[in-house]
Amino acid sequence: MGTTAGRYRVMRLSRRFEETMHDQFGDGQVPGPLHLSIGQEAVAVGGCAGLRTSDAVISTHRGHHHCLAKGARPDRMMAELLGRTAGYSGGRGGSMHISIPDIGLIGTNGIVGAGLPIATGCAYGFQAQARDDVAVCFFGEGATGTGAFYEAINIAALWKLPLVFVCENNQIVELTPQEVHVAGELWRRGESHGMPGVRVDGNDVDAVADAVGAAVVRARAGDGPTLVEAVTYRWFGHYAGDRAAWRVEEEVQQWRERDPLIRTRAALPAEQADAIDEGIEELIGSALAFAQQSPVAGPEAIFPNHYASAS
Amino acid sequence: MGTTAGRYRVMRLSRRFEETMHDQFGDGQVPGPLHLSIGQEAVAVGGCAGLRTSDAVISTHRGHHHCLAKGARPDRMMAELLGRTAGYSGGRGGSMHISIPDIGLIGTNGIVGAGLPIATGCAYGFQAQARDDVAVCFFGEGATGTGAFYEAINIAALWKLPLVFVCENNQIVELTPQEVHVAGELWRRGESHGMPGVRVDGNDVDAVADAVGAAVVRARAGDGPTLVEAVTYRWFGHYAGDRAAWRVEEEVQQWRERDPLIRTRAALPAEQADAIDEGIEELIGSALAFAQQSPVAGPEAIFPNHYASAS
Amino acid sequence: MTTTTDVPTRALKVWQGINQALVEEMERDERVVLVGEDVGRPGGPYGVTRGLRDKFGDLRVRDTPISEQVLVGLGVGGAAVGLRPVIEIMFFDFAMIAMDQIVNQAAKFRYFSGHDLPLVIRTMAGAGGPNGAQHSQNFEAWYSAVPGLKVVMPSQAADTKGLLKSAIRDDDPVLFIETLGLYTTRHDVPQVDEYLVPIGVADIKREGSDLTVVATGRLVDRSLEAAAQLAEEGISVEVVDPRTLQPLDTEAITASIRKTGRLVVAQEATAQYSFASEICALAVEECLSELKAPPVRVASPFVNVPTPVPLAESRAPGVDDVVAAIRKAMA
Amino acid sequence: MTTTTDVPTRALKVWQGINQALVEEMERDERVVLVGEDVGRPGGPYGVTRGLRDKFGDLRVRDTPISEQVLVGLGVGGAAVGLRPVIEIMFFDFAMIAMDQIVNQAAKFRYFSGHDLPLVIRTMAGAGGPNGAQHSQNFEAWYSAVPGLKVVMPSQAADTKGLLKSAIRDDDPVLFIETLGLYTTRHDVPQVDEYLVPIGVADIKREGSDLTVVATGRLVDRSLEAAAQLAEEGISVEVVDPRTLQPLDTEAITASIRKTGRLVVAQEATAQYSFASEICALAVEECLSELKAPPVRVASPFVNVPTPVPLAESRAPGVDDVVAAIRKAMA
Ligand SMILES: Cc1ncc(C[n+]2csc(CCOP(=O)(O)OP(=O)(O)O)c2C)c(N)n1
Ligand SMILES: Cc1ncc(C[n+]2csc(CCOP(=O)(O)OP(=O)(O)O)c2C)c(N)n1
Ligand SMILES: [Mg+2]
Ligand SMILES: [Mg+2]
Repeated sequence: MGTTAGRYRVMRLSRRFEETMHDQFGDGQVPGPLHLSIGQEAVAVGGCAGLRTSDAVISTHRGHHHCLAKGARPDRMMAELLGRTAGYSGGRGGSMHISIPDIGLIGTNGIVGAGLPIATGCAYGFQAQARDDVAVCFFGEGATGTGAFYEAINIAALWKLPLVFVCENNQIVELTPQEVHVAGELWRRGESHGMPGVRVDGNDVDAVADAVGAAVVRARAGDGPTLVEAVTYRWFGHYAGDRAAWRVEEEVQQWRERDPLIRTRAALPAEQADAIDEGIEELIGSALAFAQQSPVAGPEAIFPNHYASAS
Repeated sequence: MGTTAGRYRVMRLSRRFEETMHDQFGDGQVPGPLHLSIGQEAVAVGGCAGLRTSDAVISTHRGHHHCLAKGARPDRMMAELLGRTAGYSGGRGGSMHISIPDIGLIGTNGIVGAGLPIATGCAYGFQAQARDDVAVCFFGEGATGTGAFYEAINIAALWKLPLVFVCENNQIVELTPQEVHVAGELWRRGESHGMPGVRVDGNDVDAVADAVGAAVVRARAGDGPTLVEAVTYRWFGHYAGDRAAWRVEEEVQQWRERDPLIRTRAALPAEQADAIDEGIEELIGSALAFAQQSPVAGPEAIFPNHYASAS
Repeated sequence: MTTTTDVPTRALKVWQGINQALVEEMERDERVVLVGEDVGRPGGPYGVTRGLRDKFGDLRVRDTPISEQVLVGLGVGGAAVGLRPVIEIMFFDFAMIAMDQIVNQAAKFRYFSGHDLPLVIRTMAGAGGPNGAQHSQNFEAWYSAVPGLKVVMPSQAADTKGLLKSAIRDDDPVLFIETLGLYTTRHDVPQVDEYLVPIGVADIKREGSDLTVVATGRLVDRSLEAAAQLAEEGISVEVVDPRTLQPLDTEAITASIRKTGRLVVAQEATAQYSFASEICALAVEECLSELKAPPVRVASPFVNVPTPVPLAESRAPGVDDVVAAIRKAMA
Repeated sequence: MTTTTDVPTRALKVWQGINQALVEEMERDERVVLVGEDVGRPGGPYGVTRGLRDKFGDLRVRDTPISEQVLVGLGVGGAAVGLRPVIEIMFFDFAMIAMDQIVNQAAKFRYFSGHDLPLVIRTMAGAGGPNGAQHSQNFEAWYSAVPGLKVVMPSQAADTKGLLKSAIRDDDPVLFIETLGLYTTRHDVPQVDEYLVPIGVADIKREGSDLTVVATGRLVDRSLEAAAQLAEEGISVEVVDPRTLQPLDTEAITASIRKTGRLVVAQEATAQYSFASEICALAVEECLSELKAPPVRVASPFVNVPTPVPLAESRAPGVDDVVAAIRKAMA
């Protein structure tokens, strides 16, 4: 994803993936919660631009874009969201429990803040095994209310862990605005721990890629963690079905105009962009077909995979 | 405790209280753990100098000095530490569980970091009741490893709570030095939340009183919380009985020379200081006698006070 | 059975019972405050607290950051200085994050200080929505094992309202477990000025003579339905709702078991190391000679809660499971 | 009974068994790391991990800040990327602070990913020092109710060593509960190259025919002593140590209960909603017709653990309490 085309491609994939799932949700086909990241794609795609498969990404309850940017298969993701046996968790987990360690996608998570200790563990694991891999931890600004965040930055700074903290500030925390949750400036919260911090435009995929990329290089070199605040906006409600009626429509409209996809697309020759879009439509179409052809997970799907021996 | 004499008196009381308990420990008379704060008295005494009874103090596992500075009776404290029924908890709690809400001493605590959420609650309680009381939360630098600390400063800053955070940095955390625990500079950890921070010489009772006092005035006026780092030193091991053999003797010696009591005593006319010392000896003597005359708490002491109805 | 025959009643959804209790107690006593994530402006993720912020202002109905440890700390410290806080932990699963504050701080406060700690922690347990393995768990037995804590887990709307009011008036910390799967279920609620249900008292929801079902949460209504079905076959089932798990009304429960000689325990939690285990232990310790058949636990299988509602519902015990257990115990 | 007759043994203190297991496994497999508060330079607050940092360096034996949530997270994340971490939570009580990481993260990892999570969380439970109400609790039943987690609670030194080695080799998260009150107790430990005790298998510590005592932690040795005393009166007591609480060896336990027809469960935890409840429930569900008398729970009273050692010891059940319970069940 070093090229503009590559970045646009994954953003477009994420966008169309979620729009498709949103439609499916409307049709009653998504048996779990659906937290849309539409509008925030640049954070995930820019954040993963400098990563390789063996690096780790730790995601949140709102994580489709992170998963796809780290290389998850859209067909199996769709199957999971639609509750099908071909899904990454056999259809029983839904979007908050996607975990694909083989591609370095440690997991989405239903517990706000819980990814931060785990990310610290991944980074420690790399360090202890003398691997030059890096962990990138995505989290919302709401997660900065949890103590886990600070325990993580303190240890990461102390141990110079290969870890990049990417705070995806979409300015909304479930049903209340950021102001209810965050005192002061987020990007500065590592400073007093001796950790560099930076704020970037989270709707500019190249800016995110540059900032996180530099932090990744630094981390890989053994120079420790960085905190990146990417400022963006959530277009939809907390979950599909939440109308977020309390929001000011003009604000939403302003941010829609700052759509990260439009920007990036504009930097491409129109033909190339069209070709990408077409390719994505095909991919989405066949992914949906794959998912829909997979059987709905039945009651027996809840039993396996509790213990190694019984798996 | 606005005067030098008053401050010296309480520091002396705390010092002699602990020395006496340390002797009793040596004689096998203290049936619980004993975490000595000797060398750190100025933090507690300076920290409580601007407080009134209705203000709240939240303490730690190492809290004798906080308790005495907030007005706890040395005789009942001793009784508690000696496991006697006249103790504040009937002799069953020991020094990590002293809680005297009537004088605003909310409690010492066996769980590192656990006082911080409670202190936030006290401050919220004052605010919600429109009382102009203030909470002062003492905690060790070790507690800055816990997430609870940051949850607390975030909410305190957001809500402008009447709360002063006093980090008693004695440079040692149980059995490992501060460097194992703290990345960067402690006093700056509130900055990014918009909270003022200040570092003071924790062995200078007037400096502590000035810094915390200013923060208390600010908090009482409704202008929100402050973080104060008071740099001091723990003369003894983690608990009585721990020889702390791994410490560099010269370092301990240097700090003993910076004894906060010597400084403050030197600022008093010798006669006045001698008179204070004598008064304290008497107080300690009668407190010990009081404690020793109280019956040892027997097995039945463990039963009361679990529920209101059964108390 | 709570006799409500003389009093006018109104059918309320369980969530409405909660909302009414909060409004009434906050009107009665200004020391009562409500603190939690999204409880204020949004009125709670399931709308349970709607209207409260407008009524009582944002100092008494307070939206917090995602800081569960401090959330409970706000209750502990607030109660220590004179408030009577009601703290909402959105999902019961999240209470784990604040467990030190609940178990080591709130529950032990009186033991050391001798002082009241009037604190209610409300939370929402169990499956019932497409929330998945980290938002649907039933760990009521954990908290019921803690000296100093009271644990209330009502099922029907009237009990929910009356017990929440009692919990708010109680001088000890009370964990008040609401059942998500019941929020929109309706039951009759007496319309009296002061409808209080005492903590620590079980309720016989249906009298019977052949077998006792002790049930909690969603399994109360399901057990009542099972009892109704089996009545047609001439099997007389008594349904006991303990309503409070700590302190447990052991007398009412053992009296029923002694009377019927047969026991089924029905709950949404998994069976091992659970509420149902405790009731079985009580039965065998206290009523061995009266037991005519082995007790049967009706519980969820020992697996995680899946996200899709149909799967989650297939995991939770239903009316049929209760019926089958009763038949087994009657055999 | 583990037959150790053919193998040379050495009397080791329980803590030495732990230390040996750690050394052996860290020598065998360099993916094994030890992480915790004061585990390194100081060798642990009770000296259990002494010598390890010098042997294995400070990347593999790592002192951490007081950050229990991240501590367990280091284990979860570390295991997810190839380590086999052993995490030390100093006192069992502190595990509450990390409970979300244990229950919602570690225990559910395989359920969603299908991947191994070889993680051991070692901790120290119970009274035994002057540590008080927040450092002495026995909440093993809580964790035993969690699908995806294994819970091991050994008593004697040999089991402790052999089970810790097995736990480290296990591909699931294991909560390994050590008993503070046993650290300096000596037992014979077989001196063989690979001394492994399997997880999930109970051990008959003493055979008998009149009554079964199922005991954990400090109550194992105390029950053995009670059994020895009563043997002089002709009462033949069988002592079963489950060693693992999840998965529980229900077959071994019910077989013993069926054989003797009488049951005492002895533990340091309080009785309600505990391990003992589960064993009583198992007994009545599976062995009702064989039960000759009501089972008796020997447990601590439902009160906090006081700080002074004599009071804490008066609270914990002793040999006399086990003897009295056996007599009661034999009456
Ligand atoms: C510990 C915890 N508390 C509360 C919740 C409920 N909850 C789910 S998402 C959410 C808001 C998260 O906001 P943010 O971190 O900003 O992420 P965003 O939804 O904006 O992407 C909350 C409060 C939770 N899942 N976990
Ligand atoms: C949550 C928790 N983790 C670990 C401990 C064990 N412990 C007791 S005191 C202590 C060190 C505290 O250091 P600091 O906060 O600097 O206070 P000091 O002892 O120096 O006064 C530790 C780790 C504890 N009591 N609580
Ligand atoms: Mg957000
Ligand atoms: Mg310290």
